[in-house]
Amino acid sequence: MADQLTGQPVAHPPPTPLLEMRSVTKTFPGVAALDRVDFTLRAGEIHALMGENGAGKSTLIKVLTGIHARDGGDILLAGKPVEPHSTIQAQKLGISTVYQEINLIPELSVAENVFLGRQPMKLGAIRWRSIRRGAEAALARLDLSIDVTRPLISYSMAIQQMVAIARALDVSARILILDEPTSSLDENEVTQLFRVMRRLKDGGLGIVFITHFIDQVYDVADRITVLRNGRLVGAYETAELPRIELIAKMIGRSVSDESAAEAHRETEADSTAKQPFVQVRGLGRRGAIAPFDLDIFPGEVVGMAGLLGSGRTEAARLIFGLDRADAGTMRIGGEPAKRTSVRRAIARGFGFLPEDRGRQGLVPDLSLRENIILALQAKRGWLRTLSRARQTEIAERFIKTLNIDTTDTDKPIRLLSGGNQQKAILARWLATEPALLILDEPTRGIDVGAKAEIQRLIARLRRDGMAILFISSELEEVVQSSGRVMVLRDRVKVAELCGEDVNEGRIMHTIAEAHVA
Amino acid sequence: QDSEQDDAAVGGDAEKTITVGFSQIGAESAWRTAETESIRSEAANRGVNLKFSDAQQKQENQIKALRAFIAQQVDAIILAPVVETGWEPILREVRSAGIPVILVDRGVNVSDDSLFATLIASDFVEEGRMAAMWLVEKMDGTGNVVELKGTTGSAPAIDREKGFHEILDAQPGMTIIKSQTGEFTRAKGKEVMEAFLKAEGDRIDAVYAHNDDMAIGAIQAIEEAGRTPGTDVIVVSIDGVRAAFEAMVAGKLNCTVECSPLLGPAAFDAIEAVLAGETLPKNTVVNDRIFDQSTAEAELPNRRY
Amino acid sequence: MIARLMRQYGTLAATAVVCALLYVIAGVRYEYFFSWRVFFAFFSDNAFLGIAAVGMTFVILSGGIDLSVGAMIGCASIIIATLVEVAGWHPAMAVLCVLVLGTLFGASMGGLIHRFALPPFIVTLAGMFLARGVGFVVHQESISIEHQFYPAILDLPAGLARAAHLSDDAAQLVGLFVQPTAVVFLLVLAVGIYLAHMTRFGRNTYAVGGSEDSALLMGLPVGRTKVQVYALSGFCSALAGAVYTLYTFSGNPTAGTMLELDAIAAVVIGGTLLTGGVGYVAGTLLGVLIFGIIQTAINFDGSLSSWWTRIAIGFLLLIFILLQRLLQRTLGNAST
Amino acid sequence: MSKTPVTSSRAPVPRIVWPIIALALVLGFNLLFTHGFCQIEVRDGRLYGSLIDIIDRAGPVMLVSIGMTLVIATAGIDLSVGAVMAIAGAVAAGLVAQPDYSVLSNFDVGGSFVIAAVAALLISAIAGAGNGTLVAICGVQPIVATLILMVAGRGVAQLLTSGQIITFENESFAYLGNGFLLALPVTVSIVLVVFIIVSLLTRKTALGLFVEAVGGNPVASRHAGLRSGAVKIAVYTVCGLLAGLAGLIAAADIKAADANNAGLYIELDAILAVVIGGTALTGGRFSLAGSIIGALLIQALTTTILSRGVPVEYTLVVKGAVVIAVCLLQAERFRSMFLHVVRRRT
Ligand SMILES: Nc1ncnc2c1ncn2[C@@H]1O[C@H](COP(=O)(O)OP(=O)(O)OP(=O)(O)O)[C@@H](O)[C@H]1O
Ligand SMILES: Nc1ncnc2c1ncn2[C@@H]1O[C@H](COP(=O)(O)OP(=O)(O)OP(=O)(O)O)[C@@H](O)[C@H]1O
Ligand SMILES: [Mg+2]
Ligand SMILES: [Mg+2]
Repeated sequence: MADQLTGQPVAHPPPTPLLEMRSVTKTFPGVAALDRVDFTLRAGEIHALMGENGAGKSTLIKVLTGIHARDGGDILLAGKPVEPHSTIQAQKLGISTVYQEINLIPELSVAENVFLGRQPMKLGAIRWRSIRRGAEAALARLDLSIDVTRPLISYSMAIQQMVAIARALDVSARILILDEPTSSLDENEVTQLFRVMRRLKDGGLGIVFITHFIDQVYDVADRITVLRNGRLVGAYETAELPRIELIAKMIGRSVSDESAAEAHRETEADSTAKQPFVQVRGLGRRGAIAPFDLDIFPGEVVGMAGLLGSGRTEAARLIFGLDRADAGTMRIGGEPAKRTSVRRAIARGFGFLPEDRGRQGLVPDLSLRENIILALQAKRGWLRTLSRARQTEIAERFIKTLNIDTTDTDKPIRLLSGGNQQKAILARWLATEPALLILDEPTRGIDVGAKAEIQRLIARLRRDGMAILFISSELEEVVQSSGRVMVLRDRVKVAELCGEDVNEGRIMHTIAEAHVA
Repeated sequence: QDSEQDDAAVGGDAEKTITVGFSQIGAESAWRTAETESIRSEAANRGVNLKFSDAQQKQENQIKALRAFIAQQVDAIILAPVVETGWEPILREVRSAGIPVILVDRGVNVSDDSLFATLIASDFVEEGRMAAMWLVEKMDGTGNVVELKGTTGSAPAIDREKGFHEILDAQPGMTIIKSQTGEFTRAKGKEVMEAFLKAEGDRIDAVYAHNDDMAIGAIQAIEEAGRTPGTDVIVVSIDGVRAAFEAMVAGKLNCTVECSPLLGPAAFDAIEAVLAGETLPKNTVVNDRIFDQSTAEAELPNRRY
Repeated sequence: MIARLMRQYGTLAATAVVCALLYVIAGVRYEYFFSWRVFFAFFSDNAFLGIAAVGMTFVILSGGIDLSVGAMIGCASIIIATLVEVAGWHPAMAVLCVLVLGTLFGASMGGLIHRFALPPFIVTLAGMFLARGVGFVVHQESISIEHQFYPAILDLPAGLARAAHLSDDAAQLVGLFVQPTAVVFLLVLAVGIYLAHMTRFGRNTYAVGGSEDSALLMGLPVGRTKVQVYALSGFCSALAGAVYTLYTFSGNPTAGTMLELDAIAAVVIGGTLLTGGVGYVAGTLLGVLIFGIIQTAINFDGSLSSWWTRIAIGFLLLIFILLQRLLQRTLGNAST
Repeated sequence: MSKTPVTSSRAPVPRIVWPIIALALVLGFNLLFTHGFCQIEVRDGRLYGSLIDIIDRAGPVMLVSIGMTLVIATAGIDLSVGAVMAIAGAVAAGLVAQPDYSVLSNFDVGGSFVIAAVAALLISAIAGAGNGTLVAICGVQPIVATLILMVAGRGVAQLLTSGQIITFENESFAYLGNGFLLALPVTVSIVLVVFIIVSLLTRKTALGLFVEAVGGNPVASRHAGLRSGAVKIAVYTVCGLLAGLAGLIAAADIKAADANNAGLYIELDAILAVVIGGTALTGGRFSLAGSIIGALLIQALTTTILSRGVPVEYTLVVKGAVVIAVCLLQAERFRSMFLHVVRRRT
């Protein structure tokens, strides 16, 4: 467990906190996103900001950094009132931020993204070499060694998130804000990030850390501020707030050990009798993933485990037909499936929740309702148009089952909070009632309550006979949900574990074993 | 002359076919197409190898064409300049390459008139004057006129306006009450005339159009407004294309001033003369005739464009 | 290393290859095409289009568009001509004045676009109407510039060559081939490449075009960059107008009609994405050259009627673009 | 404490209100200052007046901008509409009039306007589909893909007419441009029918959603199983078809096919209309009604300039200034700044 000493609270607060937000209020049409919220950040602390999806965490950050104008309240920086109107001004005040959605320039190289706006110059010319070196060094601090000259977009979400963090860490700031920086990272990366965060903290930096991972909070945070429905619930020393209470404060009622109930692992009983829904044989694509075999039975959850960049997403994309396989065959429901395409896959009952919801999931200007019914409507074709009433009914059903926080179904989806957007894209695929649902990091950015909800949902869908392919960076989650786990390393399938072997230790071991081999 | 060697070459080798470059403005109207056709067919008749270039209304394209002609060492160049200005540098280049230039259609504005051999063109200002004088006579010096101008800034539009105004300004009884560009097209001519008719109602006694196409558009607008073109509203225009004659025969157009595009024969006569070492007058004005309804029918069968 | 270069400059390479191919085919097909005169003319004849296109490249890289460049050329040229011929200014002063005006004009369009979040297309379309209109208001008719400054500039390269003790013949050749317009174009191009790749302004332009929202959140000066980009484009098109006066010794309010489309096409054919954020200034040179080669080849052919000329231009463009796409794809695949 | 809103909340008024206000302002100006502009009389059972002219003249631009709206909604653009108009006019007029200089005289349709029109529309649709194929399948940027047809298409039209203006005397053809239906120019009915059909297709079926999704986020659309290629080809085809229809009307209007000038620069007007109407060039949400209002606004402006006798050299300055003004009126930030200043004054 986390070493509590690093999080030792200071006995009494220093006279002037680094940052003080007093009674900050922000209203969007129909939503009171922040209602008289107070927030203080001390120098040399890591302060977790917690709350359910849509609680107002990101909005608080955006008000602080001048993206949204607040409707009321004061912001004091080291005791002096400040009025940032833009990120530039916030940066000048010493506030460095990683926003929830990765905000980098996809087409530019990784190195350039790290240094944009503050490139080293010599004789009026950018020094590209030192940018490259600097970026490599900045990433090395996070234990990442990649080709920094490649465009950012050629890397997975996790890498992109690391680059964004590296950029924020690399500037000398007084305050560092990280809005869900770890949502796509796996354990190694998180450990690495925390090491750096602690070092910065020791250097006197104030860090605001937003996450939905309770463990991580207890691992690294000194204090916790909890928001609920745009209101402040309270600020607590981490050491003095038991987990169960934290969750209770976030969701506003005491939990009857809800999340603990998750422990009942789904053990697979009889998959032998049935025929696999999908039968993959030697499917592969050069440079992406080595040929692999996989059977997925109806009523079964198959997990995929592996390190960052091990090829999980690539395997899923091949199965779904997003990329063309250059080897192998696939049988769906026993019949051979030739040259799959996305449309054919969807017609055969496939669904695919992508890891990058911003680029691959959302159509930002369309409403929540339209985003939810998009795949279903595409599957039906334009001649069989869903009536408006039917669309609303579907949207409302999922808003209820997934507990999506929104004022109405016609709100443009870009105005929803990150976690709620994620739920909407999940709803899009559930609405198609797929026979095989591929979930790539489905719980990314989703709060504890909803995560438990989604896991229950997965279990129910499985019982109803759906086949599910489940990818997550959280091993615990994979283990809890899956009856069988396919383990990948370096774009090669190294093992398939089932039954008793499906536990975190065994999986880690398998990955490590492969490392040695 | 600079072109002595060339002359010798051509003179010495009589059966060698000569090559002529022709830089045309574009194909924006039937009139221009007729001009192109006239020069092409004349070249074919005389066994001249013609290099044709269509500049799509852009001066820079014409300059490019001239450069290409220089590079290909043509014997002479026919240039229908899109504007009068801007030819000095390129014509100097052409001269230093020893290639004679025959201008057609309109002149160029250069400091040194040795830069071209001759100009074969109608006088646009005179055309405007002729139209105006005919109109003054027809209307006994009283009445309201609307003017449909050519493309803003183009030489014929400016000159035809100039000549027309010159005469009309001296007529106290006649006023130009509206004047707008119809961009030399039927559609625009009709649209502008429609608006004029709405704005001025029955005050309009005559229409002066800078070309026949706009006049034909205007005639349709007049008819649709319930008035009779040719009698209620006098219509005069310039160019003398076939359609204008048909309109005159039908009594809808009153008068057109010919602006002949059939410059091919004259142009090649000039080229032969220059290549034979003759010096030509700098300006060969094409004699433009004026036609009205009384002469239209007789002329109609002769119209080729 | 090679893979990286291929990946980075693949589009550029594909464009260059097809451009060279076009040149060679035309050269083999038409006598005299492979002459220095023709080669240098590609640069001098397309100088003002090229200069405007360099400015346009920045605008397009930033995710915008500037429809006012053609009108600006006409407007600038007629203002210069009027100042010189009617008001009696020295041409250098007139050019300077126009450059300042053009820059301010561009900057104000950029300001409107940024300050009020207006679509660049309409703002610059209105700018096009205004610039063209102002040109007509200044002087409806084109004006010849008779000032001796112009021929002097034109003779400058030859004069310099003589001063450098070259033989008379050589000096004459220099005078023929080294056109001041082409020199200005190549200078602008070089400065453009430098700005795009070696300055923060250039990189911010890419960032704004790549994702304006992200650039804003990264703390980049989005507004300033946008204003600068349009100011640069205004400057370039005013300079193009000045080059036009040098090219023709005249000012003409109708000059550059629809040139903005050619400029945009040159930029896009050069591999710059109209959606912004991706592309190269050097590609724009290739785009301009491709247009020049097609045009010149058709001139050399000399047998096409007006309509076949248009059809041939379209057809050649089509072939070119399909080839470019094909090469791009194969090069792209080879590098991954 | 004073605050400048960086991102203010969305205005509750629908976007289309602003172009309507702009149009109303232009018409209101004329009502007050241009004599007889807003008069409508009945002559021979037909309505007659400048207002009627505006809706009549705006016909081709309205048709083209309906197609253009769809194309722009998919984040595309179509520069070739003018050339397609010219081709359609040339084909129809050539087939009907059979002039001996045109290659079209080899195809005898017995003077039937219907056959000629169907042929013209078919060719226009094929041209549009060609654009769509270049964009969707070959992956060429829309502006370049359609530029090709813009250049070559007019050449084809000129080839068909041999550079001549083909004049025809065909009553049913001419009716398309000059006829009246229910006291209104027949163009009005055509535009209305097209508008209703396209609106129904896009709003009552999922087609509109598909178009907006493809334009809003092409990658996400592909993931969701949309056939973005087919959607794009379809919208370019529709755009070509409507441009062809506009070309027929333009030809019918002057009872002639002028391949050199028909539809010249109409692409700019159409794009302007679409953008004024509230559809962003970056694709996504579109408004057909907005585009119609935009087209009417542009034509109202042109007619105003013509009726008021603005000197030629000032025409463009006026047009530019009005376009800027309309833009600013639409800009939320300008309005809030304006209100701010007004409030401070009072
Ligand atoms: N620009 C906006 N316009 C309208 N409503 C908004 C806007 N931004 C946020 N909201 C609303 O404000 C509320 C708070 O959103 P916020 O993004 O702060 O939540 P969050 O706590 O960060 O949630 P998550 O954990 O899902 O990221 C939500 O209901 C959201 O829909
Ligand atoms: N460590 C790495 N080094 C180099 N490239 C990587 C690395 N990790 C990911 N990538 C790039 O990111 C892309 C996506 O990787 P992949 O889909 O295999 O990741 P994954 O197994 O889904 O893991 P995760 O989604 O957690 O990053 C790949 O195309 C690969 O080029
Ligand atoms: Mg958030
Ligand atoms: Mg992944």
